[in-house]
Amino acid sequence: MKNDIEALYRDMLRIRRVEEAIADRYAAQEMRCPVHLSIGQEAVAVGVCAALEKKDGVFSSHRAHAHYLAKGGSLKAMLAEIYGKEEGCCKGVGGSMHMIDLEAGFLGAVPIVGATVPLAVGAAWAARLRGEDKVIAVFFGDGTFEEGAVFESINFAVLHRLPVLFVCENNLYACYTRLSTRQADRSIHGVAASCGCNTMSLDGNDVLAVYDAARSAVSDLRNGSTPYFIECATYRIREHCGPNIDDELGYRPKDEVEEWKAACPVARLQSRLDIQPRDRLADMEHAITQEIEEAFACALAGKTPNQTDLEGYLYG
Amino acid sequence: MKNDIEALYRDMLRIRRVEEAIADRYAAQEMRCPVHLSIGQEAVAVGVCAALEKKDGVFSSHRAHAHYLAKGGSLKAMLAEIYGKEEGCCKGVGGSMHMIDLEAGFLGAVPIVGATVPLAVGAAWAARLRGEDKVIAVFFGDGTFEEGAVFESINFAVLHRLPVLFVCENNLYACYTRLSTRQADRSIHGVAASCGCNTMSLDGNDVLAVYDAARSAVSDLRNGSTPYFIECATYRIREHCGPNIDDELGYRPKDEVEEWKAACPVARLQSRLDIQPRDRLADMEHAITQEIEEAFACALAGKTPNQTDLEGYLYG
Amino acid sequence: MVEIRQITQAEAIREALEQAMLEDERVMLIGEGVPDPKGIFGTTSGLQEKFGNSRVFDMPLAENGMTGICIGAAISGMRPVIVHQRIDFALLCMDQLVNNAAKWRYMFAGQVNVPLVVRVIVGRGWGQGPQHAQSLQAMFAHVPGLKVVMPSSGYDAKGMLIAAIRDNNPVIYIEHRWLHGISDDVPCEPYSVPLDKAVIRRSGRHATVVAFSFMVVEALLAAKALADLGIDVEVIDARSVRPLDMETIVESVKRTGALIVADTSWKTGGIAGEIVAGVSETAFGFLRHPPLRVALPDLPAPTSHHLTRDYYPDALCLARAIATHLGSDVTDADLVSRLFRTTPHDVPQREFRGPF
Amino acid sequence: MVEIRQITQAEAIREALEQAMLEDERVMLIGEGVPDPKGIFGTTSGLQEKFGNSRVFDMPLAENGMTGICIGAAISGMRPVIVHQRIDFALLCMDQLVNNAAKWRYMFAGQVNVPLVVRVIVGRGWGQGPQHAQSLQAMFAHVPGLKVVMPSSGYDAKGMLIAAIRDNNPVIYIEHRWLHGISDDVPCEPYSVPLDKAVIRRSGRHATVVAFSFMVVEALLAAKALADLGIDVEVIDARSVRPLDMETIVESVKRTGALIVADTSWKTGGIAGEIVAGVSETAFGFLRHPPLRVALPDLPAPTSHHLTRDYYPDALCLARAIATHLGSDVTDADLVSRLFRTTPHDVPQREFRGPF
Ligand SMILES: Cc1ncc(C[n+]2csc(CCOP(=O)(O)OP(=O)(O)O)c2C)c(N)n1
Ligand SMILES: Cc1ncc(C[n+]2csc(CCOP(=O)(O)OP(=O)(O)O)c2C)c(N)n1
Ligand SMILES: [Mg+2]
Ligand SMILES: [Mg+2]
Repeated sequence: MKNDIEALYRDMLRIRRVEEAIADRYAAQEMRCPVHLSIGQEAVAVGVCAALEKKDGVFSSHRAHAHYLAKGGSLKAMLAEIYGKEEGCCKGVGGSMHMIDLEAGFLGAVPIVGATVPLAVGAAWAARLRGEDKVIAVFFGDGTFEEGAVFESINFAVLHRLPVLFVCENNLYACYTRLSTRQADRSIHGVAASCGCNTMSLDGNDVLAVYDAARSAVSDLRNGSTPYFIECATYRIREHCGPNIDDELGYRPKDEVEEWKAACPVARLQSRLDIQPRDRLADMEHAITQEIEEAFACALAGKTPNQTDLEGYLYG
Repeated sequence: MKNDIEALYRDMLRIRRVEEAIADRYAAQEMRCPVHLSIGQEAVAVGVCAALEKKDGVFSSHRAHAHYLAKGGSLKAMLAEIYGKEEGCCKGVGGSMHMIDLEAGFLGAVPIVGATVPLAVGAAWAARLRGEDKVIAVFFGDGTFEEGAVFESINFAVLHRLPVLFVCENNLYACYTRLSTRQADRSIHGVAASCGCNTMSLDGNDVLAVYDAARSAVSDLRNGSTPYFIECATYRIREHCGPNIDDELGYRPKDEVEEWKAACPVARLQSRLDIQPRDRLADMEHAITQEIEEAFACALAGKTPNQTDLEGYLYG
Repeated sequence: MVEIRQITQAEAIREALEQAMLEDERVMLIGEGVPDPKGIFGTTSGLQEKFGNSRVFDMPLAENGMTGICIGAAISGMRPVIVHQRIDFALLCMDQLVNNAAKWRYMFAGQVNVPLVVRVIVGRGWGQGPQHAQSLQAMFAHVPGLKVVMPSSGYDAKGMLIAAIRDNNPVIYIEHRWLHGISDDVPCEPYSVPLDKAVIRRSGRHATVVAFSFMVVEALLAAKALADLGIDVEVIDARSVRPLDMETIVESVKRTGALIVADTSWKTGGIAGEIVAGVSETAFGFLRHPPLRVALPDLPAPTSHHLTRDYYPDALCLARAIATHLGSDVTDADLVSRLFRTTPHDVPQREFRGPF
Repeated sequence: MVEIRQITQAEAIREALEQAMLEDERVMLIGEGVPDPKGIFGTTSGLQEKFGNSRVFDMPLAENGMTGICIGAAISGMRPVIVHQRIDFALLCMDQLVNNAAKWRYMFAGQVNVPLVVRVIVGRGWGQGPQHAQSLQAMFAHVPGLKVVMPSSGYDAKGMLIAAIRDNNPVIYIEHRWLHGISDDVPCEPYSVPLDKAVIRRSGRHATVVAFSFMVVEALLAAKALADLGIDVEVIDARSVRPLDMETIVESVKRTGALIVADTSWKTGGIAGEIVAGVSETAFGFLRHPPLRVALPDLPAPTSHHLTRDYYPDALCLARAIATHLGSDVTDADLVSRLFRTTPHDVPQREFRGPF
């Protein structure tokens, strides 16, 4: 398990550093697309994806970077996409809100909230019908749980006992709107349970807890269990969309923000890390920085895509 | 209560006889629109509407006759509508699947399943915002509960504590499809409860049980309670759409059908009726028959509507 | 030798589904009522018995979610066919159809196909009314990434459904309820008909009538009556709505110099306007008459059969419009005597039974 | 005396909402993010503070349900305004908009009105891409029972929103994101602008350019450059999409003999085709040139700013198309020198900041 912890730490740190680098460079106005950063929420992505195998599939939505990277999506292709380049994972058609890496089992992310939840169920259904041993995980937010299509999807997944892992990242807000302004006083996983899901509710900033939960869920799913729904309490540190911290807007109580900052998933795991010699931590940071620098350089040097390519993408 | 029971019985019997009369005459092919009969389900409509006042509102859907009549909708206008006449409640635009009687507080029924559930919530919201003391009830089936918009509506109603009475008539089927083919092994009222509704689950063929439940729900709602959701177990005796009995198709187990036929809500209440002298029962039948004959005669004699009127209906 | 026999279009559709499922085990079929005793107007009868309940499914009443689920299956190696008994129900899944199905391949730069067929039924039974009788092809036809077809013959009903299922893109396959009961010649073998080609059903010199779906039936009746009276119109069955085969249409208009479009939907903003626009742009100099659209009035469908009489343009309306438009001196009595319906106006064939 | 000052269109919209709410206490406002710090691009800022949280609401992410809830409120004596930050989200509520809002009054033979306003935003920020930059006016414009408007000036943005709120019917009020930041003269007082009248923004003799929404801005730029070069085009701001004011358009075409339509959406099946069709039908003899549509290519919006450069037709494209179409011998260099943009192609004004 010692090595596992180190790997989890590394994956979280890498995602954190990637997103910080995006934020730092965003002001240059060369990434001309919205970015929804996951800073503060890395543990959910990393904990869940660590429990999946490569053959398993993942879907996500507007806030997809962490999920994409945690599942093994190519960093270079992601950055090139954000820069609108030919080398991007969607060759520039998609931008940050559209991520895909089929090779890595990252099956797609698009920004209509709720749009990928039924797709995940459909992918699991296809796996079942084709006799493939695959689990499909789908990440979505607390706000997304309000969409009727999510409710519809859960019913079908349970009805057909499909190997789906629903992962709800409850960060208490949808954009600037607090959960209590949008949802009745109810428990999200409680609703999922009433629909017949196996449910777990956990501290989403504790990557080990997430990993353990996901691992047991995935193993049950491989054995034909009903779908799992795990609700992870977490918090977004930066603004909903864009590179900045927007605490000055005051839509979130100050002490709530402070409390969650203190619960940073990366820092929390670091305190539990036992890496010897300590330089290895610095080496890890260094390797990550290098990888990121290189990926940005590639993205910046990438080719600009052509309008004429677009037509070929429409029909197959 | 004695008189109440008699009134409940009379209302159920009247609805039963109206629908039987429609069924009998349907073969003449003069009612040229679909009809979804409620024969077997009268207790839900009558029990709930008896607990409402005239000022309260009701919405329904494709299977609306019973709800419309129970709420006090005009029988003449309903039959004229089914015959496509000018005197119909929609002047012939709607047919059986579109019912309205504003005077009686029957606010509308349309055939897209789930379509009126949010409308009911909106009407309750408007009542609250306008300071009106009104409860809004909405009838829908077990199948309709699968629609995402219903889930969305319940959340909003609970969130804003609106005076809505959700009435789910669980007749085990949507058209020819059994509940277990469509829904996970879950309890419908259980899901509603997890969303924060007050819930009750009851024998929908026992009009007194329905009435009691609805009365206590309505009284709570008038006092500002969270929404109520009552699930009524009941059964449709005739085919989903049309005048016939379709037991020969075999989509429902024979003994299930027999069991429910034996649980006829009208017959059940009759056995508890203590009407003296017994002739009064015959008088009641007679009065109902007369009213129905007259309403059919009016409908048949009604004016045929004109294409030229239609344009005036579109914009106000 | 090709074996051919007369079957109804409902049977042709059923046969297409059956053969497509035999041919490719990835094909699956789902919809509210697919396995029920009525079998979607007979178009799915017996298929669950034949292919089992792991390929033929009923579904919850959850159009948007279920469409998304089918898209998910389609991008994961299956070829789902989903059916809605009324196109009106498809309004519930516009999000998944337009935002996801139409764009998934494009958004991801061609990496993933969405081989999905959405069968939707338009047209009328008795008294279906405002929410159950819309004909929304124009909404779908506007969306890049979708293909939209409206076959009118039994041959095409089968061949285009097979083609749609074999196609790697989302296809909205629109059936008209009044076509289901019509019998014509359909080969026994599986075959496919292109999804992007109009066909000339009747040649003529005086005008080009482009018709969609059931309006092809009406247009052919009208053309026959007009021919007796010396007006010789060409009837084009558009068949596909997206892409429109403007080439065939423009070609014809260049020969006839006149264009009439007959659609099953509302006039304003409908697909008839798109054809008129396309022809006006590209064959401007060839038009000797202004183009004309014969379509529904801009009103939702009423229910009363008294009100549907003048709502739906039939062969007689169409013939009148054409004759007037071409400035012919044919009398109305001539047309009425030829096109008088002996069946009630609200049934397609005498055997048709309400309410559906 | 009418007091007038320059404000942005976002402010004009905010003011219309504020004044409509002051004028009629039944007016209420709801939408995802309505009371949030960004206030829907500033169009709702301060309104909850002013009118309290029993008239100005945030809402769950539940577009279809919430639209139905607003319809329910509208038929029960309220006058809700619901906002979607992207028209793409409205695809989730097509069912409630098309099946219920558009038809409720009609289905019940005029007994109940649906005074609902649906504000939807089209157009582009940076990299919004396939699911966040559609311009779906044609889908709504096809539906009898809806009214659809697309104001382009600050004056109309305010006046048409007030008119829409006062109207007893469901009105789809379409705002273009790139218009929000443009300042122009707007009276302080509440006033209304008809929902069914186009307006001639610039008179001209050589051609009629009918434009929608932000394309009016581009068309006026193009017209100015062309005027310098001796081509004198009339620019009509269509303003309403349903009903279309075909009278004003046809009148103009009868004078100029040429029609160019500039739309913000895909060409095929779009509203530009409807105008071309209508004009071809009714002013056929007056057209000296074939009609022309300038619209988006039939492709979903790409995200990369490299790819949006040639995707959105701008004033230069439009001027080129017009000049070529009219057979003028103006050189491209002439046009380029006059219409060269100094701002990047993916921002409307220099002050515009992504990502939205
Ligand atoms: C159908 C739809 N409605 C609204 C939006 C606008 N929108 C984008 S992200 C978002 C909030 C989503 O909240 P949540 O699901 O909690 O995810 P989070 O952003 O907190 O990660 C909203 C409302 C959208 N993209 N799609
Ligand atoms: C959105 C939509 N989908 C499908 C239908 C077709 N349909 C009409 S009634 C019905 C079954 C409804 O079942 P349930 O809600 O249980 O009501 P019941 O008929 O049993 O009273 C269906 C599927 C419809 N009218 N609307
Ligand atoms: Mg959230
Ligand atoms: Mg039922």
